[in-house]
Amino acid sequence: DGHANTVTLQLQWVTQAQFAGYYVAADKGFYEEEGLDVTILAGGPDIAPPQVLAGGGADAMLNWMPSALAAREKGLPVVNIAQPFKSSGLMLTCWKDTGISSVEDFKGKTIGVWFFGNEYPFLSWMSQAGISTDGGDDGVTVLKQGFNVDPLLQREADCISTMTYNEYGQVLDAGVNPDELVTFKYEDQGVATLEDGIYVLEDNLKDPVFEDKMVRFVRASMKGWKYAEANAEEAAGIVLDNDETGAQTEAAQVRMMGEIAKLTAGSDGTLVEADFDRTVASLLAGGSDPVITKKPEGAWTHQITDKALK
Amino acid sequence: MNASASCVISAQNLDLTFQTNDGPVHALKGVSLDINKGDFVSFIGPSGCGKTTFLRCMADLEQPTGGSITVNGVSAAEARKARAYGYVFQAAGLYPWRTIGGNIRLPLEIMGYSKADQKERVERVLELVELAGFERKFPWQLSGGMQQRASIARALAFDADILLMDEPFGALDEIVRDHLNEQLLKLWARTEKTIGFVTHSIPEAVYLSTKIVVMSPRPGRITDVIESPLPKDRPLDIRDSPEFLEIAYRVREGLRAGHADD
Amino acid sequence: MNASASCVISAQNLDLTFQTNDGPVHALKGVSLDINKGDFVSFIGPSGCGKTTFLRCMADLEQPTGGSITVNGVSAAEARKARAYGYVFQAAGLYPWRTIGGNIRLPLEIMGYSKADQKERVERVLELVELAGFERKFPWQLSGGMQQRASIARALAFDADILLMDEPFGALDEIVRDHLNEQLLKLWARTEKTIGFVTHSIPEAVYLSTKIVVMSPRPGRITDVIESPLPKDRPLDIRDSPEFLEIAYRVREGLRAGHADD
Amino acid sequence: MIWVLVAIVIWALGWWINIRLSNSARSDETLVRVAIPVIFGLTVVIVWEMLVHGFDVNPVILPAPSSIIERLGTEGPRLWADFKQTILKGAVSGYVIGGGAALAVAVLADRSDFLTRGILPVGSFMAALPIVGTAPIFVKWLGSDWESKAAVVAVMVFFPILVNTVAGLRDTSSMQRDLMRTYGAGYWPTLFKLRLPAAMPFMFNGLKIATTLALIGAIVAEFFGSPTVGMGFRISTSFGQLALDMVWAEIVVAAIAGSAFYGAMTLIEKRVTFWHPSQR
Amino acid sequence: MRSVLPVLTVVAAILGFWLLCVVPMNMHLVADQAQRDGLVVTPDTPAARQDVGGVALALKNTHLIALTYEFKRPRLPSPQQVGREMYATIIDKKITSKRSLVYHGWVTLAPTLLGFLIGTSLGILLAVGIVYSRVMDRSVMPWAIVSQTIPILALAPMIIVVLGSMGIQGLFPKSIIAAYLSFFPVVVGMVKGLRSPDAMQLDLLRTYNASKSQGFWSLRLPASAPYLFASLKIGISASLVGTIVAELPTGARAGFGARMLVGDQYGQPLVSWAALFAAALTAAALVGIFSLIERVTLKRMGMAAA
Ligand SMILES: Nc1ncnc2c1ncn2[C@@H]1O[C@H](COP(=O)(O)OP(=O)(O)OP(=O)(O)O)[C@@H](O)[C@H]1O
Ligand SMILES: Nc1ncnc2c1ncn2[C@@H]1O[C@H](COP(=O)(O)OP(=O)(O)OP(=O)(O)O)[C@@H](O)[C@H]1O
Ligand SMILES: Cc1ncc(C[n+]2csc(CCO)c2C)c(N)n1
Ligand SMILES: [Mg+2]
Ligand SMILES: [Mg+2]
Repeated sequence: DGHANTVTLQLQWVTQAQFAGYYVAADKGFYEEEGLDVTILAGGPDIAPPQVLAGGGADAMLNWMPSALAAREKGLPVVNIAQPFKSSGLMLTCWKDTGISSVEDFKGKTIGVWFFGNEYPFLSWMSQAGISTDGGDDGVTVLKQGFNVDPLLQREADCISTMTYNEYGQVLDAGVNPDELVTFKYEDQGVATLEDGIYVLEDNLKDPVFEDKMVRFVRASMKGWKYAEANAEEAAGIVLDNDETGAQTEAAQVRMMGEIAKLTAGSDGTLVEADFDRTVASLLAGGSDPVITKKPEGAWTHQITDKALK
Repeated sequence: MNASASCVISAQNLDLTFQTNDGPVHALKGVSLDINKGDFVSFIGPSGCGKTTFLRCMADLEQPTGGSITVNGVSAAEARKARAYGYVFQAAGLYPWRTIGGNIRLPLEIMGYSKADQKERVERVLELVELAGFERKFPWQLSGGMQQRASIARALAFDADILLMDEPFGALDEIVRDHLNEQLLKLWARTEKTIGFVTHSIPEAVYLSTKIVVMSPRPGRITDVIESPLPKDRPLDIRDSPEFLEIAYRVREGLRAGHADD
Repeated sequence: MNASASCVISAQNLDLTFQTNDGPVHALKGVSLDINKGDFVSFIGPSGCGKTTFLRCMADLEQPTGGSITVNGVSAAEARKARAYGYVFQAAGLYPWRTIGGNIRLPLEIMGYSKADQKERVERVLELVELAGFERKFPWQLSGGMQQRASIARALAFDADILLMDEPFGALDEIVRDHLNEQLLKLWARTEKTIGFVTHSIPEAVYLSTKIVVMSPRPGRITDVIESPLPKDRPLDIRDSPEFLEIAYRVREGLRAGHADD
Repeated sequence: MIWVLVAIVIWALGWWINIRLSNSARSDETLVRVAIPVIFGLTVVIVWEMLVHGFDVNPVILPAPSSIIERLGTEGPRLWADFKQTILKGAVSGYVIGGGAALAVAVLADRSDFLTRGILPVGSFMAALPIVGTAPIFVKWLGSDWESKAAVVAVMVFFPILVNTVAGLRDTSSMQRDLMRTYGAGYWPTLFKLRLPAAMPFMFNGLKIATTLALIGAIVAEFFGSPTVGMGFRISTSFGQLALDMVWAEIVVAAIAGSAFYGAMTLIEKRVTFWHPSQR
Repeated sequence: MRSVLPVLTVVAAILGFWLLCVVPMNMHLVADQAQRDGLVVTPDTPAARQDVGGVALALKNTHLIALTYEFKRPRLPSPQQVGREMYATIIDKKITSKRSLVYHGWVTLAPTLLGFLIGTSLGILLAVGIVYSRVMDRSVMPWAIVSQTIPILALAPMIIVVLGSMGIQGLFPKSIIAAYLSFFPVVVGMVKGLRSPDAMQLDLLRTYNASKSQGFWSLRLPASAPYLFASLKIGISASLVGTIVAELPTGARAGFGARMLVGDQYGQPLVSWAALFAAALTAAALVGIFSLIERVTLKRMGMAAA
């Protein structure tokens, strides 16, 4: 029946080139080739993809691994079935004239951080670096930044969180020269965590019909990703076509696609176990306010990718 | 007894005390009165003596704090539910969002009169109170006296056995008043309604009533009940007859006595 | 002329037409009248003839659509701003959020009387209208007549040269009314106020006034102005004198003529 | 299934008790007046607990009341800190500023018909500025701390209070106004002795609606930037962490604070507008 | 019609104030940019400028003032910038285009109207229940208040998820949230309005032994009309705000809310401002329609001049 061939995917943000692979797969008919009818649900600042998954509103979601693991501990057994993003795009962007040149210099500064489940990588990084996040001269003052770069531009914060593919570009768009800035990529600091994996509910995987559907879904999606990597401009155009707000600009999406391609490059969709272990280790190292308390079991599987990509 | 068989309103030892921010006000105290079918009873007494309160008790608009009151042999509440009476308030109390015609039609709509009947009745009572032509005006476009007449018309528009009227003619000039007095007597003779009527005018009370109840204030009590020996048929010039003047004198004395108590 | 020197209110050919949803209403038409200092002028006429409207024009509460009116030689608006008069409305119009005492105190506060003076005056006028003891009650806790007396007290509490009263005693019984009539005459004699007084009672008009203005309706016109030959000092029993009855007769005839027009 | 049946029975029971209570002779006593909504609330809570168990609802969608209560017990200090930040600093100051401004503008507008006609439509325009649009702007202008929240609240409460006050200032009968005119009363006496008292019933309408708006405004504005304390911060962060019991614990605090705020307004209203027919 | 001049006057005053504010609000950003572009700015480091107020900075750098009105990424856009953006997105675009604010306006308006309908109906029903039933009065009113203290933005995603899991998507979930925000002002106003008849007006109906429903239709409802309209005007704005709030947890796909969010997220303040103003204008128009209905109705009821 139709149910065996319909897939609903919950994104973790509004339509943008970060999700180009899926839009390309849909637009180019890759899903159709697999006999799938895929609905892509855009996300936003007020949507928790795991909750949508739990509520049955979607079959699969995209998520950052720290957030997914935390959900697992909360009693929502989500499992990573594919990892199209090889590297992390998260970084801190700081004004150079604040005198920051290394992590040590963060002390006494104000740093904008995304919350809503995105704070985990930052918190574990700081606790590994031995810096308190409660303010004061020896710690950093944390601001919950909105999803824009204004706190930096207006110098309310000395550093803010940015994605290589989006917010950093916005800072530059605002007229700032790269040499006025200092950036700290989580990847370079050794605290990178896995971003934008595909997750499903554990129980569903036992259903062969569902499993089959996901196999086809992941296969088509990866085809989409690889196509997008190779055809950045076209992919950006497809994303723009799918943006219903009409507010996205071509230049920004093309640039974003270029940056995204750097992150997806090197992944065929299969989760690399070492990357997972590194993510878990980083999260477990978070001291007083741990993101997860114990090493998660069964939080990922190759069940799907093995069949999809053989 | 036979009298009680035709007794329409019977109050026994009625008490009513209002609780106010600075102590209780005794509006009625030990008030007993029997009103027979077809009686025209006037209530007269100094301002604040409890006339309105007494009328409201009969109409089940106020709950006595003591004693009992029956209307048509049942409780005041049941009588009200049986739509036993029409009531004219001391202030006109017209609904501002209805025209004069609409205000008079209100009880008719509620009591389910037919459209045609409503129209016919509204016209008739407007004629009666000399407001023909003002049907489509709103209350605030009328003078004080006109509003009062509209509210009288509203109570006369439907057929209630008992008519309770609280100073209905207070804001009217002598001539309109005489006219309405005559009309009211005619209506009463024709329909055998029982009428309770509050007034401040001694001649009016004597001219209209078969029974005049004189009250005195704080606490409100009945000090005198005067049965009128005047015939049922009363031309306006009966007001110059010696019987008339005698009753008027008695009422005035009763009133004066009430004031002296103060 | 000398007369115009002491002329307090002068209306010349006053017209007032209300525009309503179903056509214009001519409330006043060609009304001219001079009121001299110290006059006590009563207005009498059928309900709806424009008495209230005329009084409101004097008080600058209504704008005439034609003609002119001057008060103390200036326009009605200027006179109002100079606080030339006290006004008693046809309905009591007490502010519900103030006690009776507070309502009477209102004009005193506005006109800046001292606290002690306020207290003294409130007590005095409450006494005058026989409402002593009700100072701390709220308006809805008073009977209709008591509310009306409170509103009279409010207008008497301060010293205005002109007093405009719209049926102030309509809801009062004869005895209180007689009492207040006497008090009003005393006050008038003592203070030489100029008083405009609307009433429906012919004896009241004759008893109180130096000048009786008879009006007739649609459109409101003055049909007769009767100067009273009665002396300034008027005991209550003057009402049985032949002069009194003669004036009363003339007023009644004037009224009847107005009604006949209808 | 059993749970569901029990839930229905309990619902019926609570409703029945309340009907008995409200129609009983003692229904005007303070105790009973408080008991009725409490029983209603308890019924809802118990039924909720039953249904969560009965339908086996995942706690990341709807937590059971028992776990919310547990959070309330263990997270006291944090909830208190959030309360201070959001309600005491953000909501209350915004309410005072917005309310004060609305009163001032209403009185100003009332001075002339011209201003009223001009200000009311512009005010209604302001009322319709949705918080999701204004909050980011104020955060941008005034920073992430409570000042921007107070500004959001002030803008939100401004219109309801303004509209109601203006309507109230005009809600005098012509006789009441005429009386003032006969006294030759100037603007201020008329304002203080007639218009303001007459406006009170309406004004409290606006003030009461604004209490809940103030709360929502302060909390929601924190979604768009805040320090790491505050009820809105906690709600959005906990929601992202799927700690829904914490989210609901904050909601409970908000509900209690809001009801208390509203209740206080109602009490003041009762004392100030005792004379209005709706209060008698 | 008589309101046109007063509104224009007030709008002009506000515009004037706005124009004045643009300079100090944007001065710091403009100065930073000017320095990058090689202009002379005093003080000459961003950090030092941080210690100077916007007005003072403007006075020190008068040559930069004009730039504040056309800054690309302003804190406070100038009126002409917003005006141009609105002209471009409302008039210049085909209304079917997703770049047209008319299109987004309709996306937002539809759930608003449906939600308003649901909300007002519910509000009026509740108010009637509260006025006529003691049980309702005592137990429901407090909880209606509580419902409004729950931050809607926190509740919205849960409502969307729950409705979504029941297969309800699209317009309806947004309408529910719009209704949730709009029912409360209606309840509060209507309860007050239905209770506004005075004792004598009620007594009159008692003497007719009017049934409850007759009392409702002939007294309570007409007496509540002024309160109802005041509530409706607040309710329709609340409903619009509700829809816009609901657009975020439904994936911010289209509508004014989506434009505001995306404009903010991608550093395009003008997109946000234009959407914000368009939303407010829509609401003002809706309120205006109700004012008109109010005026006509109250006039026909004879209550306008009273
Ligand atoms: N605001 C108004 N709008 C329209 N017509 C009005 C208005 N006020 C009064 N009128 C009309 O003007 C006429 C005169 O009214 P006015 O109140 O002056 O009468 P009055 O002589 O005081 O009567 P009454 O003795 O009944 O108080 C009446 O026909 C009335 O219908
Ligand atoms: N709601 C109330 N609360 C408190 N006291 C009241 C209330 N209604 C009436 N009273 C008091 O009860 C007494 C009797 O009032 P009532 O209205 O019956 O007088 P009345 O005889 O009709 O007077 P009037 O001729 O002036 O209308 C008065 O002293 C009044 O103050
Ligand atoms: C609900 C939710 N909001 C934001 C993020 C973090 N995040 C992921 S992509 C992105 C946009 C970058 O342009 C951001 C902010 C998230 N994971 N979930
Ligand atoms: Mg009375
Ligand atoms: Mg009159």
